[in-house]
Amino acid sequence: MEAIVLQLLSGLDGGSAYALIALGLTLIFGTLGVVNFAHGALFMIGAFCTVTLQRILTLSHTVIDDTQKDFLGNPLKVQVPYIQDWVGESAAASIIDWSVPLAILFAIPVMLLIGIIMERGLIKHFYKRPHADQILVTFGLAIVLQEIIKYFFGANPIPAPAPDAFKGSFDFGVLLGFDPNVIIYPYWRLVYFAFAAIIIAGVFAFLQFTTFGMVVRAGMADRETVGLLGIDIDKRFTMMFGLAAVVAGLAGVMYTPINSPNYHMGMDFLVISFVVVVVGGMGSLPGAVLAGFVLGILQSFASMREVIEFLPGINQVVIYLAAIVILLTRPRGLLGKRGVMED
Amino acid sequence: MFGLNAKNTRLLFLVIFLVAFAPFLMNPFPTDSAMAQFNAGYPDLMQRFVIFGIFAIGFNILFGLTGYLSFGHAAFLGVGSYAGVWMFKLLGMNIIPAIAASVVVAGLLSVVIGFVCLRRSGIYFSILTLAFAQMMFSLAASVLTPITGGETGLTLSLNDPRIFGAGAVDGNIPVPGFFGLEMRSTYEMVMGGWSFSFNTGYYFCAIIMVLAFYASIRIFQSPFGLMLRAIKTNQTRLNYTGLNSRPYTLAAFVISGMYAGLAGGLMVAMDPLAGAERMFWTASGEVVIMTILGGAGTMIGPVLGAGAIKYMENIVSKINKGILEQWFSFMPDGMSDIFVTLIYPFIGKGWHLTLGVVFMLVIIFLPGGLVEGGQRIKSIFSRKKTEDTPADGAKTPAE
Amino acid sequence: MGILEIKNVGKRFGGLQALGDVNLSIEENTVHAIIGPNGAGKSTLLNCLVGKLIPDTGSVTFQGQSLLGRKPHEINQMGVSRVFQTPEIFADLTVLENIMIPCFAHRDGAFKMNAFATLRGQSDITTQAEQILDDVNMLEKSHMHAASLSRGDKRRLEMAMCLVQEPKLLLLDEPTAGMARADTNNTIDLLKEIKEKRDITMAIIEHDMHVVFSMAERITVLAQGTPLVEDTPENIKGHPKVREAYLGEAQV
Amino acid sequence: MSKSNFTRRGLLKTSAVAGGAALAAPRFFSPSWADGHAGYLNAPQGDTVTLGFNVPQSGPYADEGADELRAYELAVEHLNGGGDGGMMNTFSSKALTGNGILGKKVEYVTGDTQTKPDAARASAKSMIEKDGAIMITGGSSSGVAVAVQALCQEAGIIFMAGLTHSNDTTGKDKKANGFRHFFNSYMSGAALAPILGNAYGTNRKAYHLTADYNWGYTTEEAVRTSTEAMGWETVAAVKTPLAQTDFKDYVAPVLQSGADVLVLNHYGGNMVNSLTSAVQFGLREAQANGQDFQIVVPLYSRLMAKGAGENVKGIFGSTNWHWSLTDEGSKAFVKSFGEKYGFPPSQAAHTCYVQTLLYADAAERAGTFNPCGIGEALEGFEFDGMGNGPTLYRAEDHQCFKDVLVVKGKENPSSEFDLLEIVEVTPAAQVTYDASIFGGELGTCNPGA
Repeated sequence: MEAIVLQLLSGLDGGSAYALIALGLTLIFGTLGVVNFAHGALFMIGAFCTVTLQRILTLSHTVIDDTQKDFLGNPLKVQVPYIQDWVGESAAASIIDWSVPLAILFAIPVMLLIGIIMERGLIKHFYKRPHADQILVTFGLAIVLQEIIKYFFGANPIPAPAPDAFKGSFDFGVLLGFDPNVIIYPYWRLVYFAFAAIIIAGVFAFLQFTTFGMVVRAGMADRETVGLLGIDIDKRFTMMFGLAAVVAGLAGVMYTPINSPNYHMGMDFLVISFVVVVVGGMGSLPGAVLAGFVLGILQSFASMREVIEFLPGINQVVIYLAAIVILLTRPRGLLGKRGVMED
Repeated sequence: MFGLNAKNTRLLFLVIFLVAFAPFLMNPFPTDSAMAQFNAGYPDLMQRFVIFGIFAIGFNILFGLTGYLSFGHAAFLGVGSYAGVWMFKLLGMNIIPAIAASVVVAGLLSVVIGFVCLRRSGIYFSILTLAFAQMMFSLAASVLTPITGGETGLTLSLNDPRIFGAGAVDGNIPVPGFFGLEMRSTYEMVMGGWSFSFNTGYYFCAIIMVLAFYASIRIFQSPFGLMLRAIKTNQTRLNYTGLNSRPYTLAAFVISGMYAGLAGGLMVAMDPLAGAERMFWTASGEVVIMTILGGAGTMIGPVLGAGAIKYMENIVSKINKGILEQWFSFMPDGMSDIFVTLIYPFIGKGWHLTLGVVFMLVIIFLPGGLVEGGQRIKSIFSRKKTEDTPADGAKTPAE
Repeated sequence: MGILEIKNVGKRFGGLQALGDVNLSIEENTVHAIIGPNGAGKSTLLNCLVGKLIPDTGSVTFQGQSLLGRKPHEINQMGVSRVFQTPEIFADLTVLENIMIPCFAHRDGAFKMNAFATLRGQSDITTQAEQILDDVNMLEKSHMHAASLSRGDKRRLEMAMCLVQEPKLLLLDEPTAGMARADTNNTIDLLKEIKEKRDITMAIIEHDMHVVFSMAERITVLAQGTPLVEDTPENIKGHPKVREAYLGEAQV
Repeated sequence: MSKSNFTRRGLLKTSAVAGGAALAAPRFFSPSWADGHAGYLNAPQGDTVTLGFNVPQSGPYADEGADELRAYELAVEHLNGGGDGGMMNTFSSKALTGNGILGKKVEYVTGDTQTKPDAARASAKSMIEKDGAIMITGGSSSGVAVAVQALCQEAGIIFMAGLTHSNDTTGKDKKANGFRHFFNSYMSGAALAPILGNAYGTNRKAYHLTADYNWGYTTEEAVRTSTEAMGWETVAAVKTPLAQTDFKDYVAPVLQSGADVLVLNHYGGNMVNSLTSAVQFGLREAQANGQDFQIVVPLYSRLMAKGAGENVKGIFGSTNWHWSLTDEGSKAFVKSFGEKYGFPPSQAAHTCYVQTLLYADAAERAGTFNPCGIGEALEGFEFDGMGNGPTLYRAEDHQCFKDVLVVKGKENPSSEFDLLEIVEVTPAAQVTYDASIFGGELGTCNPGA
């Protein structure tokens, strides 16, 4: 029983990451009709916003410390962050400690800008091109973006720990009446889950309750008609792309303490997030979220030792197997609409 | 000729010419010159050009004609490779059973996968094929290790049975051959500062590639090909015209799967190792890229695309900083540093960046791929010509 | 016994009853129009005839054979062709190729693996296709891309493609929708001409009363998924129930 | 900077004699890649010799590959008499004089393995066929090492393995033309077990998470065998997909399993992520079976430890070499590497540097570049001064036997390189095993002609 609850938690946790990325992908697909293979790269750039902020906060000047020696036996050059000189050691330490949450503020404008530039500079020329062309050009862009990141940050993962306040685990089991120390779950992963829930709810609320959202939803349903109404749907779609980029970027920012960011983390997520989107039904936002959680939970249960022993390798294939079964029984995915992307 | 119209006959002869003289064409620079870095006329790369050409030609039969975008085609290449290596291990080092087994196994697998996946179309079809390929990759790399050699790949070993062949030659594993003709044997020709390699394996692959290309032309201009093109443009109308699109798409899928299997078989015939990463989604993506980069739906495009990608992967990635410095050493110090700094990110370990930039440029500016680029160049020249001789109107290139 | 017999056909979509209890018989060699206001179930009925939808209840027989559960291509091969509201042609192919496809379908059936035959080698098919294009005055356009045809030509091409297969029953789904009056008249003339030349039955779903009354020999009025009345055009014109249900709002 | 010039110079010299644009007579028609008269493939002609450095330049191990490449460049510089000579001064064999190899200037070509066996073989083949490389070295994974080693055996070229830790490389997949300086899974297990026993006691229950591929299997096997031998119990061993990025699903059930030690048979990105997850789930602070819960990482890499950040603190593992070693060889190497590049070398850099020197030395001692001669010179070769104490290149499987380092994540690192501290230098004798236990056949050396 404990194991089931734990795996369920783990599945929800994994599902929230899938759902967040798939949500952004679906937003872009639903509004613009563009299959964006660079979405994983946006996620990755979000994560590197954290790294960049970390680097900015720890911009240092060197002080020579004669008491210590470096690996060549020369006096050690100690890096002292400028910020330490300005606000003092303890304040500086806590600012650096909180760099991941702070990176949210940093990432929003950066991602919005990147999204808008991408849409205006590249994507908009591909609205009328075949999906295969869109896939290829965005895939090319993804490669370029990740190579740029690799050029500046290297190929190794770079640690970006969560603030000390969120280290350690929360004893979930006690809440549910289990023994202490049986069902514990890391604080930061719970934060990520809550964060994902807030972002998803926020996007839905935005689309549901604002006029902007209303127009966009109308545009998703029937672009031509909305255009005929004299509404400048293009501008709104640009904003939607920016929004999707922000969603992907924030997902990346908050993900950094979970896995140290590296330049190919976007590609690792890309295939799985496409599977999520398609299983959810192309163009369906609730479908993407639902499929994210369903596949996350399935993955989690398939990774249980008992399951693997019974069905070796099932943990490797469960998502794809589920995708095949769902697509064969529900032709347009879980919540997909008729006629979207079928030809 | 050969049942082809004039244009396609010319195309076929062009391809025959290109592959026959590839050892010359690929080595345009004297071996000692700084530009020799760009020579691609060594056996391994030439083999790769034609093998991936076959893969892309086959993929184009499915994607270019029917518009069904398979994102799992590497799976067929992978199982083809495994089947080939197993033939080497079990039977002996003759490549004919290996290649035959590759084609048959890939064909059978594509019947199964095609039957399931073709129940859906559009992106749903793509994701289904992707899912199958990824499953096969994951399993091959892990739980199927006894059959596939796992992540290391399936290699030959001295203790393999090889019931129709020698177990070992001078304490070494025998090499693949065609009734005694070793695939790796190479004839080197030196002409002045140039040297050219004529490799048995390459010419074997080249002959098969020409046959594969010929078969693809025949399919393109057959009634069957017409039906496939009809499926791409309007499947609904086809069904209401009394034609059952399913067996047509399945046939196209299986044919292209067999082409992939053939490519896999040739790969192991040239180099007897089969690795799971041949089935990874990026490998499937690579053939999509080759096809589109060259020009999907055109006959020669996929071959060009395959060549372009393999060239970048094998040539650009080998340029290192030392070579770069050598190139620009004729310049004054400051200037050469600037050039080296500017170009350095794009070569050697940065070859992926070059690849990404090239994709984007081609897709943005040449929607029809490299073939369209060629046609544009040609039309510039023919426009000039028509200015001189206005009698014969320049034909606008077919899209 | 008509060429097409529809008995007690019903179809529901979720909670919505699209077709109630449709009984309809189409006589051989007649032009039978099915009219009715929007949402009356005309398109649903048509889709039930061609194999796109399977009715929940009832039976559909064509020349005594049941059509239920058959795929569109099978139904087509039995002799039922369909003309769409907006012309469905192979836009990326040439006009000649468009015509050749039904020629092949007619000759070879639903599937033939002739991957190594050449198109040019099929001289019977090419001759036949060119003949047909000549018949519809499109021979000089045979190497044009079908996408670049005018709308009227597309419609003509689609008709020609249907006729290649010598269908016994031609189902027309609002063949003049969105057309200007002149084009509409051309289409009517084309259809009349076809009717004169061949033994063919036509079932037309149509909004435009002008088309209906200039062609139809029998008319069925469909309302809320059930046939309201079936009669000759003259009688339909004066029928009070029809005026009430339909013509009252869309007086021609 | 060595100027490299990448040609089939053997052919050129001949053609220069033939002269002009006249068609030189085909020099050979041989059923292999052979270079004819020299009796072995790619025999260097003229005054240079070309080595092929095949390292990951793209993909997750690109940084490790970059460090390997730095080491190779340094080694070439030293062989050609440049720099301060590095470990050539401390090497017990004095055959190398800074005059290239056998008087020929050393040049090199580079390629990208992409950490994929296929790509690595393609790259190695181009070095052999196009550039006339006489030896291939490098790599950062066992899959690549095994694949390239097999290729070199087939072609008739010496392969000096880079970083490869699987038992298979010199076990079931060993080849006469392949040589490995790096240690292996078995040695890691044998070196770690006593240290773990001392630190954590012999009454422990271990839970293994194992990367689902060959290296993972051999490492799990090695650690299990050696820890079980001293009384540990293995509660469970779960295989994790190689492509896994988030290990939460695998780490979450560990605490309830009754285990009190988690062994992460992961390397590279897998290790960074699984260790991070394990620490997040509180395993480092947890208590189980009345003892402190412990985590073990059998194979450490400093570059990867950097990726895991402070999560490595206090965690045991093994490594082939570490820059903080104080023997003369290590000091000399760290000094010349550090002065050239500004930071200390990684273990991958060390093994690659050493392999290059060992190859050059073997060629000098054998007096030929013929792979069979080099093989003979390396087989049973005993040397010292290369950073791992007295070392033997065992003839039976071409594996080096030398001291193995047991290390621990440092609690208070003084710099970004100072992440590991050496806990013990396990003597070679303790990690030596019988050559036959892993099966496989060495075969005979192949000179390619």
